[in-house]
Order: sequence, then structure tokens, then C-alpha cells
Amino acid sequence: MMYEIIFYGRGGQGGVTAANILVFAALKQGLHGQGFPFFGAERRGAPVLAFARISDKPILRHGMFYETDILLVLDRKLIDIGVTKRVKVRDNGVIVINAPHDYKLDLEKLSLEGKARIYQVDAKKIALEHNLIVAGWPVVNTSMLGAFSKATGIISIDNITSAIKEYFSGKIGEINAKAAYQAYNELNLLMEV
Amino acid sequence: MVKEVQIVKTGIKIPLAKPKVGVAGKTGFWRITKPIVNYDKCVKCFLCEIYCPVNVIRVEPDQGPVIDYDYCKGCGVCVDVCPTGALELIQEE
Amino acid sequence: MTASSPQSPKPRPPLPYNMREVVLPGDAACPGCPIPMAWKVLSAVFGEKMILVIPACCSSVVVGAYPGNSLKASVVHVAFASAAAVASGIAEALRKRGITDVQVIAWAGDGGTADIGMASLSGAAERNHDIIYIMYDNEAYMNTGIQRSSSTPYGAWTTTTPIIGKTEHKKDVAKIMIAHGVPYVATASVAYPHDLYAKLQRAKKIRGFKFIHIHAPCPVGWRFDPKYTVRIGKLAVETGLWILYEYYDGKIHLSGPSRPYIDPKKRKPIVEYLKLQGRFKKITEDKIKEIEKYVEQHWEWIKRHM
Amino acid sequence: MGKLVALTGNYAVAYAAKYARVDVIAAYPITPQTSIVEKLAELIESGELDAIMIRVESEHSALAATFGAAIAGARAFTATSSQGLLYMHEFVHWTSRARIPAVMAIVTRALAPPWNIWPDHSDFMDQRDAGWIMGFAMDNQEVFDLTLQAFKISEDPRVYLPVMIGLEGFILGHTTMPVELPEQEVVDQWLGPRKQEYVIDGKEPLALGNLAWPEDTEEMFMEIQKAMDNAKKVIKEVDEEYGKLFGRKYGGLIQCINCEDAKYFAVSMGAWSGDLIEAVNKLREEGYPIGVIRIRFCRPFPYEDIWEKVKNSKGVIVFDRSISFGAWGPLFTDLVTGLYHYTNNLPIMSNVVAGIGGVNITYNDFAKLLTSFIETIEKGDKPPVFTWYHKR
Repeated sequence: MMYEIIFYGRGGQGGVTAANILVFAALKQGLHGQGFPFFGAERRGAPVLAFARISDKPILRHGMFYETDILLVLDRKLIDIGVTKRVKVRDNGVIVINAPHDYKLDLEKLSLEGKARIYQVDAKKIALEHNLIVAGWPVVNTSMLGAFSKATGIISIDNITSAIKEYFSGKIGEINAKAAYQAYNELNLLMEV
Repeated sequence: MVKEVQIVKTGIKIPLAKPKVGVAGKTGFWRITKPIVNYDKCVKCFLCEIYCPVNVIRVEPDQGPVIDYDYCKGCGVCVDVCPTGALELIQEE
Repeated sequence: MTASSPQSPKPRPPLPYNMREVVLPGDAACPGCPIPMAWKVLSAVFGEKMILVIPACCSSVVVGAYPGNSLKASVVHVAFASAAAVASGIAEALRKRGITDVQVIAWAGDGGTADIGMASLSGAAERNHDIIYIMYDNEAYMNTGIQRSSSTPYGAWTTTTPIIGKTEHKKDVAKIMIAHGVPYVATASVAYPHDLYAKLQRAKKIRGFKFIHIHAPCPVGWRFDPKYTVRIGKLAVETGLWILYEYYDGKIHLSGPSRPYIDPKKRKPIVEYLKLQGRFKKITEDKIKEIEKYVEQHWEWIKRHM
Repeated sequence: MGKLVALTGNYAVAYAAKYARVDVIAAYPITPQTSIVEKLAELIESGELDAIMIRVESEHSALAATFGAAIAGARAFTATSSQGLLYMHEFVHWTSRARIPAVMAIVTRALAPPWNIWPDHSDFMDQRDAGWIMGFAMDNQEVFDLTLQAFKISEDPRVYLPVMIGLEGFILGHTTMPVELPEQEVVDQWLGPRKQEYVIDGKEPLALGNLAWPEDTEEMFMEIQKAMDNAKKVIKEVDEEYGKLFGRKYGGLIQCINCEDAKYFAVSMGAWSGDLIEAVNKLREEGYPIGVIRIRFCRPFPYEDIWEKVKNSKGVIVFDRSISFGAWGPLFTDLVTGLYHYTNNLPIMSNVVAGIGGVNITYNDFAKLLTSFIETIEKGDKPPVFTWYHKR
């Protein structure tokens, strides 16, 4: 099996870090992983992509992709301004959106090849609850990994949290792992298309 | 008597760019804080317009600074250089 | 002719309005970036009629991707070490073609000037080509992620001086240019646009090679909140660390904003400047003493040539 | 009719630049190119050439300044050799990718270490991937003609690519030979004012070289490949017209000597082609059916024209005066690939690398190598595909 995953976030939200942690987590699950940033200039607050691949066999593919199995949207405003349209989600794809509980999704703003399960999690609220804020930005990347685990079942939450604790040593790792676990539990299915 | 250089355009694709507003898109989307104006404190000293790194502040002589929020990056330089506190940085939504 | 400091709101005459048309909003600079600030002053002096010769540096990215360009002026992107050489070629071609209504400006960062571009800079200066070479100095290789350059100040953190900090003092390129005997050398700062404006007006009238070293505080690289770009630029002058002057007719003319600080007692303590910047967070007392010594030596040199 | 003079190859280059009425020359001295720069300085300071010389501080800056002058609308020229060419290599790419016409003479010389000032093609052939049109002369008359033609080719709107002209150091550069100089008016009429796609001189705000996304970038580079193709036609047209106006026609991309009924062909480039022709003339007298194909332009590589000559041949021997270590000579590599367009059973082909570091290959060496090549094939055997011929 091979899963291609896109983290669509804003500069400074830790999309690349999340992609890298996912590789750690995949290894813990006995799988192969690949994580990398969008190759270009990033700017804090501006739309930016990060990518990951997970497979049960060594991964031979390289480079960026714009068709994906899983789309993780780290800020719902990216959907509002229409940039998420650039990423096509394959049939039976999964989308997780960091958005408030009452978020009204406009399906026109997404590019779906076929069926898809679309989830919502308020990673921003979780970050604020755990006082996870860096330079004025709520840290949502680790929560999104927890949500990813619940939404796709590809990687167990235990492997996600232990990868987070390995990536961030000490207290920071603890808090981020808790946030991921909370997101795992608070994930909510928005709609099935 | 060789004449001036002749520009003979063939329309081939070459790395030549032309002036454009918003080469990095609507950079207003980047910010999480934004400057707002309370006009009664403004003395029209133009410092905000002079220093604004995105060149989106226009000080109207009779009214005061007008900011184009499509492109304002929310850096806050205008707020810091304003001598009278007429500009204030607020958290966005 | 001093720029008004934030305390006294006496309005300064605004720079001419045509600084509104050349620097176009929505460029790729980081919030609080000093580069477009300086470009606005250039545009107030030269309008569209300038050809910026830009080697590899932040500006190469700031102007945006093809087919767009964030400056309503001419730009020539060139290889890292060649700004002065390409500018020389352009200037001579325009001279040969009798074109005199456009200003050739080599616009390079500290790396592109003080390090990789030093040979071509020295060559162009020695040949006295009719160009303005502007070194905007954000004091490290910012475009590639804040690596140390020879222009990084003593003690500063960079990604290649991550623990001990830089162990050499800043290479003083303006002093090197004075040694070349070029007709005009000046130091400036994005925090003092009127001062920069006046220096560009003077440089514009001088034939031959002009060099301007602009201090350009960089929020991301120096680790400070983007709203403080101008404040930190001013503190650099008010602490005496960055000295604004011009050199022509064989001697140094101290610029207005720096004049008070020839008297050490008038200078703000160096710590005022350092404490706002994350790159100096771990600086030790003895290193601050070393910086203070450097500042004193620099002033002594200035006084000897006034 | 022109004026017959005796010039070194280097001076022939300088005079060609003068006849082309170059506006700006930016150059840095390096053996064996120096007398080009010295002659141009003399022509300028004596008032014979209305041009500006920028005496730069390095070869990197030499081509950088030449590039700067060219984009600002000047007919720009420079020259270098060996290490200098390698040092400016960054700008060899910069100039072609900016699609700006410019001309550079390369007085070829071996690469170091060890230090070596004698001729081979290593410096020149190292530039083949850079998008410049590359011509190489056999004698000083052709050095002059080719350098002059380079401006015409480079500024043709179907091409708009810089042109590099090679001549071997010393055996051409410092060797005096007869050169017929044309009438300036005829040259002015033929060459006309400089032409380019765009100019950066402040009349219009233009930006050259902004960051471009992958797809835009690749499309720009595909245009260069198309221009190289156009250049094949343009080079032939220029050769034709030059022949009519100045009486010397070389045949375009290649020149063939004794090719009419030839069964075997020797392919070469540069001055030693003369020694090769002398050897072939001798072998012709002894009844060997062999001709010489002299490559005048190795970029764009003239495989179509060579195929026309060799398609029914029994054997083609290619002489390279440079080598790609770990593989073969570059001319051989390009020719075999080129001929593969037409057939997958190529004529018997052999590559001889020789004359590296300035080793002198004489017409006797060529005669010996050609005889053994032909006799091996006539016996039904197969000569080695690759030989590095070294005499000592």
C-alpha cells in the first residue's frame, strides 16, 4: 500500500515538522516513510505545502505531488481563499480540517476525484488549551497528526505520540503528545461525499 | 555610421518580467495582527507612509493614513514609528 | 537636517510622492523587511529611471517570480560575485550609446559585496565607473537562511556561528572603499530615510564610482519583532554603533543623525540595542566590552579623518 | 577587393572585432589570448576603433561586464583561454540563458594542473552544454571570417544566442598567416546595426532573470534548443552571403575536402585539420579513397550534414583533441549519437584522441593512423573503437 499525504498550512504552522514526525511514526509502525517541504521560499503566514508518503515497501518515488490520498488543512482560511482547490484528493480520500466545531464547508473550494470522508477538529482550540503558542501562532501541527491517526487508521495514536516525544524532547514533547491525543479523541466527521 | 541598436522582437519565451502588483499574491492573508488608525491623533507627519515596507499607506492630507489591507503584511512598523500613537496593532479575528 | 525622533512630532517634509509608484505592494519580502523601505527612497530620487543590478541575495526573491516583478523599474539579476562587473558593463554601454537619463545601481547584500563580490567591487571602484554601488547590509546571508558573513557583527548568533557567535569584528567595507580613492562614500540606514535621500541626491550629481553602505536591520535574521526594524536601526545610531557619515573631497562629513553621538556621554548604552535582538540573547559581558572597544576605535578613526 | 595582410590568429580576431564595430570590450589577460586584448587596446587608444575597453579584474568579471554591456544594447566582445574560460563558465551559461547576442573568442589551451600553455581543445569543448553556438577555425583567414560571421549569426532574430569562436593558441594565435581584410563599408552594409530581443536601458522597466517556476523555466530552455536548430540554417545562409560578398565560402557547418568519391572519412576540428588534409592528399596519391570532413561548428552539432557524406562509407575515423575522462572524445560521442538518428548499423567508426596538452601531431602521424585504419577494414578486421594515440 502507498499513501500520499499533503499538509496545507501557513508558514510557521509547522507543516514540515509534522511531515517529518510522520516519518518517525511510520518507522515505529514498521512502515516506510518520506517527508519533505515545498521546495521554494516560505513566508510566515503565507500558504505553504508539506508532503509525506507512507508505504509498506521502500518508497521509490520522489518529489512533490498535487494529487493526494490524504489532505490535512492546518487553517480553514486556506479553503476560504481557494488555494486548496489546487490539490486533487483521490477517490476514497480523507480530508481533515482544522476548523471550529460549527465550520460550514463549501465543497466547491475542494477538488475531489470521487468519494471522500471529510473531518473537522479544532486544533487551534486544543493548542490554546495547552498554551501551545509560538511567536503568536497556535501550534496545530501535532494535533493534526492525532486527527490524522483517527481519521485514517494508518498509524496508531501510540506511535504518533511516541514519535512526537522522540522528536521534541522533554516537556514540549509531552504537551504536544497530549494535544495530539486530544485531537485524536475530538475528531468529528463533518461529511461523507 | 552603424545605427542605434534595433529591438527586433520575435516573441520567444525568455526570462524577462514586467512590473506587477502582488507578485506574492494578496500578502494581506499572511498577517495575524493588523494596524488600525484613530484619525483624531494623526498629525499628518507621513512617517507611516515613508517607512511602510509594503508601500500600502497613503496619508491623505485632510484625513490621515489610508491602508490597503489586501497587501498590508501586519508587520507593525507604522505603529512603532508613529509619533502620536495614531496607529495601533490589533490581533486579527 | 535630522529626522524627527518619535518624541517630537514636528512633521518632516514628506519625501516626494513618486515614491508611491515604483515599489509595488505584495512583494515577496518578509514582514518588516528593510529592503523595500530603502527601495522607496531610491524611487523618490530616481523614479523608474534606475537599473538595479542584483546578485544572489534576498532582493533576488523579493521582486517576485516571472512573469511579474515587484519594482516598476529595471532589474538585472546576475551571478553572485558579479554585480559591480555587470553594472560596469551596463554603464559603459549606456555611455557609448549616449544614454544619460537612467541611473545604474549595483544593489547587493553584505555577502555579495564584502565576501564573494569583493574582487569585482574593487575592480569597478578602481576603474571609477559611473555607477552607484549600494550595499544593503542585513549582516548575514539571509536569503540562504542566516549564515555568517564577514559583515556580521562581533558576538552575533548566526546558523554558522550558532554557539560561540561571530568571533571577528564586522568588515568595514565603507573604509575599504575610501581607501580606493573613489569620489564618494557614505553610510546610511533605512531608519533615516531623509538622510539616505539626501545622500542619494548628492551621489546622483557626482560622476564616477559612488559607494553607499545602508544598515538594514532584518527581523527574521536578527530575531526581533518585525515592528522594530526602524527602532533598532535608530538604536544602532543612537548607541554610536552605526555611524552615519559621508566621505568626499578627501574627508569625512558626519551626518546629522550621528552628530550628537561623537560625544560618548550622549550615546545610549549598547545593551539598549542588543537586548531587542534574539541574535544577541546569549552575549556575555566580556563580549559587550569588546563591542564597546570596537565602537570607540571606530569613532577615533572617524574623528581623525573629519 | 580586400587588402591582403599578414596577421597572427590573435590579431585576426582583434581586426574582426574592429570591422564589426564593437562598442564595448571587457577582457582580462591570459596566455595565449593576450595579444588580442593588447591589439584592441591599441586600436582604441589610437582612435582607429571607437569602442570602450573595460580592463576588468578577472575573467568572471570579463564576461559579466560583456553581458552587462550587451543587455544594455552595446555590441559586446571578449576573449579568453583555458583557466580563464573555466573561471567565467558561470557567465557562459548566464549569457546564453538570457538570450543575448555576444561574441567571445577562445584561444584554446590545455587545462591545468600541470601548468600547460600549449594548445588542445579541452577548455573549449568543456563549454558544449552551455547554449552557445561554437565555431572553430582552421587558419587565420577563417579566424577573421568566423569571428566576423559570429556577430551576424548571434544577432539573427532566429538565433539570439551568443557565439564562441575557437582558435588554437600559438599554432594559430601566435602564428602569422596571410589574411585578406574586406572593405569596411561592405561589412557595415552586410552586418548592419546590432539587433536583440530586448534592451535594458531604462526606456521601459524590464526585469531580467526573476525566479521562474519549473514549467516556465523549461519552456525558456526549449526555445534555446529551437534556436540552435534555426542556427544550422542561419550559419549556411551567412556562409553563402559572405562567400558572395567577400569571396570566401567554407560550406557552412562543415567543410569537405576530397569527399566526392571517398569510401573512408577522417573527421576533425581546428588547425590540425590542415595537417590531416595534407596526409589525405598524400594517401589519395597512393590510391586510398579517403576524404576529410572538417567540423566548423560543433554546436549546433552538424550530424545531418556529416551523414550526407558518410552514409555509404566503409569507415569513419574521428580525431578528438580533448577527452571526456572515463569516456571518449566529445566529437566522436556527438557524431555517433547523431548518426544513430539515421541507422542502427553505423559505418565502422573509430575515435582517436591525440594532441592533448599541446603534443604536436604531424601529417605523418595522420598518414600512419589513416593507413592502418583503412588497411584493417580492407582486411575485414575491425579497428579499435577508441585509441589514445601517444607517440613517446
